[in-house]
Amino acid sequence: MATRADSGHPVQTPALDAHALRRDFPALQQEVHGHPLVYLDNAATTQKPVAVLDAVQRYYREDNANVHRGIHELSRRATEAYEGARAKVARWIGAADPSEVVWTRGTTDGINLLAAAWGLDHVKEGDEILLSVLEHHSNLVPWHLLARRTGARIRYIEIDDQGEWILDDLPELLNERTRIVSLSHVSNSLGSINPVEQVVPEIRARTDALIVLDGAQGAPLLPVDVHGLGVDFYAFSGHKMCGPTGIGALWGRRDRLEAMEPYQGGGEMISLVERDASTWAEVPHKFEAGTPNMAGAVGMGAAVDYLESVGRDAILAWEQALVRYALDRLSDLPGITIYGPRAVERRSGVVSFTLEAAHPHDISTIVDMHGVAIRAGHHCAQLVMQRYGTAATARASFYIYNTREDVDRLVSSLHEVLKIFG
Amino acid sequence: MATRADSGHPVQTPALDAHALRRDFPALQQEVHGHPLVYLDNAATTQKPVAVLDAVQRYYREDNANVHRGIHELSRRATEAYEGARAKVARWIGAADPSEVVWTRGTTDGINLLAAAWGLDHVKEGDEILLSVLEHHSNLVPWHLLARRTGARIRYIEIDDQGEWILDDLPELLNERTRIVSLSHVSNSLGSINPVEQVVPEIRARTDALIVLDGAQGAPLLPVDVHGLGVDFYAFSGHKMCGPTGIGALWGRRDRLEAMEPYQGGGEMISLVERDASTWAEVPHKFEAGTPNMAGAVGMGAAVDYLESVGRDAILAWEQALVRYALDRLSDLPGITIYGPRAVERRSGVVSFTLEAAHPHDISTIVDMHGVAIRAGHHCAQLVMQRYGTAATARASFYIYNTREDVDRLVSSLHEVLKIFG
Amino acid sequence: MQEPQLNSLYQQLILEHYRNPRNKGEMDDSQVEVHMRNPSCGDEIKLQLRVEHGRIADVRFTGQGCSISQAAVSMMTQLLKGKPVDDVGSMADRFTEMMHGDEEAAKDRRMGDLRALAGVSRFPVRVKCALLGFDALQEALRKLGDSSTEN
Amino acid sequence: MQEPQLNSLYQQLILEHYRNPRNKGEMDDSQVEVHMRNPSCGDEIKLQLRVEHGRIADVRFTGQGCSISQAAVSMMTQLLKGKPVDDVGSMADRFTEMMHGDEEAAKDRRMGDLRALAGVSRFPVRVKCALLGFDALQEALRKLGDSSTEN
Ligand SMILES: Cc1ncc(COP(=O)(O)O)c(C=O)c1O
Ligand SMILES: Cc1ncc(COP(=O)(O)O)c(C=O)c1O
Repeated sequence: MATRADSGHPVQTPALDAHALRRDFPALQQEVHGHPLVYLDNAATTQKPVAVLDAVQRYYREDNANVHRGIHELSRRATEAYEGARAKVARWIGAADPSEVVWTRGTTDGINLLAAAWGLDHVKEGDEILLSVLEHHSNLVPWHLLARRTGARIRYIEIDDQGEWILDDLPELLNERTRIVSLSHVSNSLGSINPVEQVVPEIRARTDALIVLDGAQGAPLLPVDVHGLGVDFYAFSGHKMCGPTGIGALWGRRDRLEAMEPYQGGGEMISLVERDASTWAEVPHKFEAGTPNMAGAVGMGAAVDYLESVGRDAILAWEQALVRYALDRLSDLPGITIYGPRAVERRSGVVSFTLEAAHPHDISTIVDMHGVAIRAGHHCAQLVMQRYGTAATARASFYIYNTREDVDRLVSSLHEVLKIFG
Repeated sequence: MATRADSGHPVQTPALDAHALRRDFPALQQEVHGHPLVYLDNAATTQKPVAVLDAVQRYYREDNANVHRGIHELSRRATEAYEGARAKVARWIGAADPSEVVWTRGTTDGINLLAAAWGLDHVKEGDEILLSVLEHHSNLVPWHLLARRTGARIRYIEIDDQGEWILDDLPELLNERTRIVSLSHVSNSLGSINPVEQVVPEIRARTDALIVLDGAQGAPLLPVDVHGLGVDFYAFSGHKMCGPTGIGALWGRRDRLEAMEPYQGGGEMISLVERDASTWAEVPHKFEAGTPNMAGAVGMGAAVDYLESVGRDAILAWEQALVRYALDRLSDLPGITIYGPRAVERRSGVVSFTLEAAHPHDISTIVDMHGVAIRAGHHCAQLVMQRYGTAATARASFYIYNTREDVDRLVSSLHEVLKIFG
Repeated sequence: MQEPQLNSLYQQLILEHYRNPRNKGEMDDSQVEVHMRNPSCGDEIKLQLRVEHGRIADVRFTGQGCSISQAAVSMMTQLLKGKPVDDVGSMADRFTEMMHGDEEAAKDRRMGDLRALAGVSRFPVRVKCALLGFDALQEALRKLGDSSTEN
Repeated sequence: MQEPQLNSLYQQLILEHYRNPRNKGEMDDSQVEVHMRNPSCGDEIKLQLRVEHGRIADVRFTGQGCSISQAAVSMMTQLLKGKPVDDVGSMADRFTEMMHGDEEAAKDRRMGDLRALAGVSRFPVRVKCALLGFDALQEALRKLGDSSTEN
């Protein structure tokens, strides 16, 4: 496990002004338990800038109507806003064609869509699904459910002590029975940026399995290029990238989307409905049954606009600068164990740690009383916890509006933990 | 088909001040094509009062965090707001126990949840699913998909010329193979309030089928009492009752919920995750995989507060008063056909009609140019359209903020249609 | 943007074609038949075609839908009779341009009565209605091409 | 509401029990054993019990988790030895009252060291931690009752 950051790379001054950005976020302007809030739970969900809140408000105050099929002016405007947002979200992950983007409720919804709509038709008893031990429950349980229904077998890429995939086993893990490979782009529990650029071509060379990336932590952070990655599907959530709750997207290659049966049935996704059968609308609407989360989509589009104004490439640099600083400062604490890759350039803005003296829940309660919000628990990654023989870690996770002062506040509040539990 | 309203009932002055209420709705304060907006597309989606928009904003500006499992203050507040909203939504449909309410994306999502999570485990080849011809596609297509996967047979309750269920056939339609009966409480295309109080006991007496009500149009309108109705499930949407988009609820009887496998897998819905299997959290969380639409839930709770302040019983009375007036005025138009029940007390706020002279799309375009928003098309009810041998109708649908002046504006703009097409 | 005007949409010529559609009906000796539906609104047409010596010898349609979709098909069929099949592509392109607001296209005399539909471009949700006929026509010619290559 | 205070939560007595838990370990001659887990945070305990003549003759636990959950179990086991089984229900109720802020309950001398946990009531998200031990205890007694009825 990493203790102190490798200092091989010179610290650059990133092109992002976190102090300025934080003024855009109303939720950060408050005191919690008598202290200015330091919000370090961004891997769970990020705060929302005024630009996003305003876009959602504007939608409701001016354009709100059910999209598609409506002829009246509000419906036309709502449809335009909704489809315009789809184009923005496509752009954010480098997708050339907005109609390859399916709106979902979030990453979990997107992966379940695939597990059901692709899985039930293409996976049979004895087939294999390859995951990794790093996965979030949302990229484990849908496949467990599918395996249970079909009799497929789940296999895992293991992780080493630094939370990195052990890739030597890959040739053995892939074979002609492998139907689906679903992996996280970035781990939420340890912060590892996984080497998907290396792994995806290896999988393609060995199987014709469906390749899915869980981009819940990747999309908010990395300049994603779905075509360059060469995957079939990329799932991500709005709420982890400054967007509203209840909205996310699943990008898929057109041929794959077209080869897939619908997931949910209902309004908007049909062409013709008869008494015993129905025919489907075109991609992506085939996968969008029911009244969609229109305000959510508009908000997620506005979040993309906002993040583009921040700068696609500045985000990762800034988060890694903070992590570098945090690792340096945290590693001075007595009895600390820090999880995840040693090399900062293979890390996202997540720092998971434990202290010998105090349990993560106690850490979290105490730092919260000092206005510092971190998460404690298994982070929906129980396999990772089992791998390291712990039930829980404390996790600080940074985003564009966090500063070095936030790290200092975390460290000083951890000293309070040590005072109580010392 | 109804032409003129029965005048058997005296017109009461309803206890609802629509002129006052409409000031609460920012979207209604605008001009469209140079005319003050008359929004009559409420069966598709309603507008949102300031109280709801403010609740959503407050959530994002003050409390936003991922719910459950978090120890820090924002997460505690977010969880409290989210679970508090669940209690409000439960109250709105008379459910005694909030933990019997599962958050969904909307009615469509709730029905698909049932079709998959209940259906795949309990429906076999040769089993029967009973629906009605009145159903919205969202209460047809999920069952078509289930029937296709399982080999079950779909049967239908037919409708008469007034859009009312023909119940004489019910004994024949139900038998020991009937596994699921899923019916709309209120029709969205014709506005029939279906006699579920009469039908549900008959179904119970004859089968032990799962009884599901599609409450998308019922919950916004009727004082629902899920226990009194005696059904197993009741699905509805927030956006059709002044709430945000992307949120809805599925109420279910506890024993039914507990007997059901999860629908989606992911974070929040598990207890223990191991490499090959998982165990589930308690009801309702078992059915709520992934980060929920927290702001949406809070907004739907605020919508319930708002509608309660309007008055649970006043809503139906007001809509029927408007419909009575609208039927009277519309029936004077040459060549008009009005669909749905003749008796106003069996109608919701929906008036579906066609004109001999002009197609519904042309009607909709012309009235839109006069600032009147109605819907034209099949209203996601193609079986109803087929029943009446038309491809489309024009539909005006009222809600609490509509007034008699709105009806007058509709009628006068229809005269413009007749002028052009006369 | 200036408000679109209803009278720019509902030209007399459109209403006239709607009430008295040209070439409506079935023919017995068609070479190809296409059924086309606009799923978002339910408008539908069936288009039948006979081609002789590279020219459209006859064309008929049946269908139901709004004034725009039905008038547009009627106008299109009127224009097609005797036209070389090879011209259809550029006619369809020209009409699509008109639907996207191209004012040159709206004045193109080759477009015949279809020019009366220029106003539809100001009503974006109705553009699909106007295009239904050409969509069906192009599908029909594709089918015809396929079957002639097969033979 | 006044801000809750950390020192009202982390009383010395709690930390002392956390560091030196009482009755931690396994026993060979237990009559009933319960494994209880707080799914939302992963805290877990195993509780073993032996009852003789209607009284709790011995009780042991193993487990892992936060200071609150582990100290609370330790304090509870300390209090249980020799207590009539019939008293457990009211003890559990009293403790739950304390966790919901009842100040009378917090002064009830029958609650022994558990009174040090009164401050937890000001930290609602931690109340579940404190209740884990009593949840396990009640489950154990239910099991014991079931098996004695069966015999
Ligand atoms: C009767 C009925 N059922 C189901 C639905 C689907 O609801 P939603 O689109 O909110 O999922 C609707 C509305 O669209 C409806 O009117
Ligand atoms: C890596 C990863 N995958 C999937 C998810 C699930 O995302 P959501 O809860 O938005 O559906 C998350 C976040 O919770 C995550 O961090």
